[in-house]
Amino acid sequence: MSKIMKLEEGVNLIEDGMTIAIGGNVLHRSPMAFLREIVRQGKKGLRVVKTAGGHDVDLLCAGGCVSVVDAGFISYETEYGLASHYRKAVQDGLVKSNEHACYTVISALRAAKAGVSFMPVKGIINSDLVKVNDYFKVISDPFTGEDITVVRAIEPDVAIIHVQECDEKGNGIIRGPVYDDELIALSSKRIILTTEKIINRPYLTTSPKEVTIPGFLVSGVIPARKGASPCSCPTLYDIDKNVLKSFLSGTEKDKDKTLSEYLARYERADRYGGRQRF
Amino acid sequence: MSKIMKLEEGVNLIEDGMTIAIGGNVLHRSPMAFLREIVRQGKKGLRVVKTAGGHDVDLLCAGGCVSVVDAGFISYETEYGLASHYRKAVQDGLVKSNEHACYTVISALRAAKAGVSFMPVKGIINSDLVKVNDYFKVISDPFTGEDITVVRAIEPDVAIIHVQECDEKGNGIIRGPVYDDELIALSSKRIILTTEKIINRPYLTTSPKEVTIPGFLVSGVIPARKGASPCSCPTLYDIDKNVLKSFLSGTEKDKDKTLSEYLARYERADRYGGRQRF
Amino acid sequence: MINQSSIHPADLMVCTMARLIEDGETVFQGVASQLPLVAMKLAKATHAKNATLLNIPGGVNPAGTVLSEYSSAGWELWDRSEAVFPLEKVFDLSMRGKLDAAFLSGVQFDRHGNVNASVIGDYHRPKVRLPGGAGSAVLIPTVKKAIIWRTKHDRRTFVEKVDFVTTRGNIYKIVTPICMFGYRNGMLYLEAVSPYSSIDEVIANTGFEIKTHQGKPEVMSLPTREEMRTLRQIDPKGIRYKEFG
Amino acid sequence: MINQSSIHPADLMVCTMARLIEDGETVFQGVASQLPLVAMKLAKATHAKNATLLNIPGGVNPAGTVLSEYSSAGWELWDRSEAVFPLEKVFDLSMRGKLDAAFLSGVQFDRHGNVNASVIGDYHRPKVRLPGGAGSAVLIPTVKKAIIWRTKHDRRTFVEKVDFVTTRGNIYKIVTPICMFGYRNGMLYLEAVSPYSSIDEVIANTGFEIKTHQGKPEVMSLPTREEMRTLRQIDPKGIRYKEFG
Repeated sequence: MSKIMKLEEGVNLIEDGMTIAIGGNVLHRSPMAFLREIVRQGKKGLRVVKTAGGHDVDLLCAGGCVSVVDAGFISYETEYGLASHYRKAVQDGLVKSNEHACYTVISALRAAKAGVSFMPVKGIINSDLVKVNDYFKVISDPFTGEDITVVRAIEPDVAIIHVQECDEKGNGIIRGPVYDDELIALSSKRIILTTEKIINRPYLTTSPKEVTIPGFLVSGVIPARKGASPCSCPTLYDIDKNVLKSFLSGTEKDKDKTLSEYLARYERADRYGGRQRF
Repeated sequence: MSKIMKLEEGVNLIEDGMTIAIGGNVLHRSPMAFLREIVRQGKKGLRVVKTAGGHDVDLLCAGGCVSVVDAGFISYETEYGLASHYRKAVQDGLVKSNEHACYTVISALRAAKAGVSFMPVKGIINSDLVKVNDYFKVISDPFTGEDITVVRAIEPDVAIIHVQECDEKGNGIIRGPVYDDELIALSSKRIILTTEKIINRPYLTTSPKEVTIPGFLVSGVIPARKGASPCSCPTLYDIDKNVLKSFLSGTEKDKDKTLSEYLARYERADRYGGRQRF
Repeated sequence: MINQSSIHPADLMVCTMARLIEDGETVFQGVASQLPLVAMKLAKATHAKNATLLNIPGGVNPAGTVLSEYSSAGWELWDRSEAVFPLEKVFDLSMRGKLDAAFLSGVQFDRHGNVNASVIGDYHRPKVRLPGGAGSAVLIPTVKKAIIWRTKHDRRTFVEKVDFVTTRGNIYKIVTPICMFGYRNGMLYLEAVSPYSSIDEVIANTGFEIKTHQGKPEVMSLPTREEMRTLRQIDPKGIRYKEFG
Repeated sequence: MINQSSIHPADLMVCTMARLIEDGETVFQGVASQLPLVAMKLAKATHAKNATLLNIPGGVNPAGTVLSEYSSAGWELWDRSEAVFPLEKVFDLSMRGKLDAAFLSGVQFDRHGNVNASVIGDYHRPKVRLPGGAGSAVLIPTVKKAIIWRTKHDRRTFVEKVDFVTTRGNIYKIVTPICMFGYRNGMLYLEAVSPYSSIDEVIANTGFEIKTHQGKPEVMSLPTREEMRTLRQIDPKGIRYKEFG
């Protein structure tokens, strides 16, 4: 019955070339422990889906794990600047950037959630993104006859979501903003949760409404205390500025060293930290 | 700032011929006080939208207020049998039944919510409902080339939703099942809430997640204690069996008398009951 | 053995329906569905402890013990649940091919597996306007196991040709008080007969020609003692008898 | 009058942006949007008390007083809110024509109101991969008032022709440290100039020919004493200066 697994086991479920959807938004509640283990295990050719990513997508690009990014926005926001590993990988032709409006990522996921291959979307018709990308088409609206853009469904193989609390069956509770995490959960083939805390949830006292991710759809639950760090985890901790700064300060020359130091720094905590409470 | 209004004022906003979406499901949390006032005011030609309706749609049909019903299911479930007023009105050609699968109502509302005129839907292609109704079309899927059904958007003029608690700005809290009420709220042009209780919600102590219907989209808040009766209102009261039985026991001959007695029985409570707490 | 005279057709149907659910499956029950509601609870209490039960209000595996006498879509199926997963999402799940089983009904069925829940007579000017198929028209074609139950088995229900095709095909089983149909190669066939009934009674009450698959139909198994005991715990008020009027 | 030497371009921009919001409007601010975040709070604290403020995490009118120094999409914009209305729904609202105003940005703009937030160089093999337009490509065409802000005003930003059209048209205003553009008949025009700048400076720093509408552009109003006082309360740490590096 219990879906609790080790971080390494969870990451074993990720195969090269898979499409993964990452929970959280920009620097908030990203499943960083899981993504670091993806880099450690040297996964390749991943397609990464997110409305607005930051350090998460940048790290995977730094680790050489990514071949395609479907997103509306990738950056560390204003303070920590641009996602330089992502940028460089795209500019060098190593990563294909499937630029979306954040909403067309949402629409593509909604299509997958509803089991259809496309979703009509307003507004995007004004964008040349429609001309240069094959995941958009313009069709004649079946009822009005007007031109309307449709976006192709994106059904991620795995959604990876970090939550504050979760029971062993996978019923995950997100405190604070949910962002697009419920949507990516419901549109993906499998769901893996990393969680700050494993809770023993008594049915009779908790409102079912508190559960954001229903456990019966979840494949794995990975204890991961501080599993979003150096990103923030609402109600528990803010970003780790020093780590972000040192990660971003690496020059092109000592890029590999910066990355391996970063991974090493978290390795023990990522793999064993969350388990200490069992 | 306050959006609180009297029941009569709220119902004044409903114009003949409008499309109204009704909250709740079968015999649960229907905005009955509001619907009774629609009947009292003699509104005509309404188009009624609901996934699964019961006493609510039946009453409006009994009152002669309806010209079209878009729904997946209309009945009192097993115990109280069929919605005889609705049935008869359809059979007599007075009401047009736009039969949907409950899900195609949902899809049609989702289309309106997203500002597009249609939504692709799987499964329904096997149904002859697609052949006999002009709100379904079969198109060639722009990405796969396969046949896929699309349903035409339904954008209700007004969503009418009964909630357990609401502040004067219209932030409505639904206790227990939400059914499709969030969706109908977000797909309708206007929202009117009837509420068991007006609350003064201190921002600093209530989780924003408890609010089901965001007040900034709400046009009117109507105090309506026992406003769902004789339907149930989760956490507060169950159905009123006697009223339902007497409403349904009226024969064809004394139909008008049964209806007017039913309306009269509630009139004072509907119009003044909710206000006693001001 | 259990005393056979005490077995009501509802008990036989509910047990038969429960056994169609396998352990670990995700199962949905809709509106006006007292028998499926009890059958799902029975399955989860006996052989399918890891099943996930879904319903319209959105309660996942509701732990409450009091069942409504008049509704299978009420609050008690939401309260004390593991999580909330309401109707919208259940539909989406089925559309994606991830719903294992759903209990659905209808008013007329024909040999081709056509289901009518819409009208008797013409669609646009019906003699009888039926409640409508609720989820059937999208769930029957998309769910892995579309289990249909109907407490009436007569020639007005099982007809030569349905008046209207609310949906067609992809039926897993049809359970009635006297038999169970299976569905193969686009045709219904008689899979099992109630021990209280007979092939002749089924033929006499069915408006289309009865076919079997690989010889004689089976005899439906009676409820076990454990199933009956569990049933009485789950449904002490007997809401499973409601549909029998 | 207020001491003019104390007015930072960020203060002028924030006040100008705030004044574009009218009372009662529903307004959205996205990611990497420190100036809009402060402008929206300022508007609501001064002339637009009934405005509804929306953001990515989904807090409706968040009542918190501490703003993040590094993000405009964090928890503090959700906590202590009136209701939850997350990004998905904000987009839907705009698609339906019910979002009054949104603050958006980009990296290049041309006279036709084309906006580039995607790439410098070729789309498929870019010289510079930009972060992307986030919501711009669907919000600018659908929101009633698309308000663009950009803290850089130079010839690399306001160009003769954008490298890529992330979206086009339907611009309400563009606010920069030295001026404000309006948009009419498919063309940007110079609507107002900062009192610390001049038309000549705008011309010198703009890569396309400057047009005006009905004579000379206005002079942008300085922040009032009340606005400055409120600004310091709302944003004591000066996150509005972050974008100026």
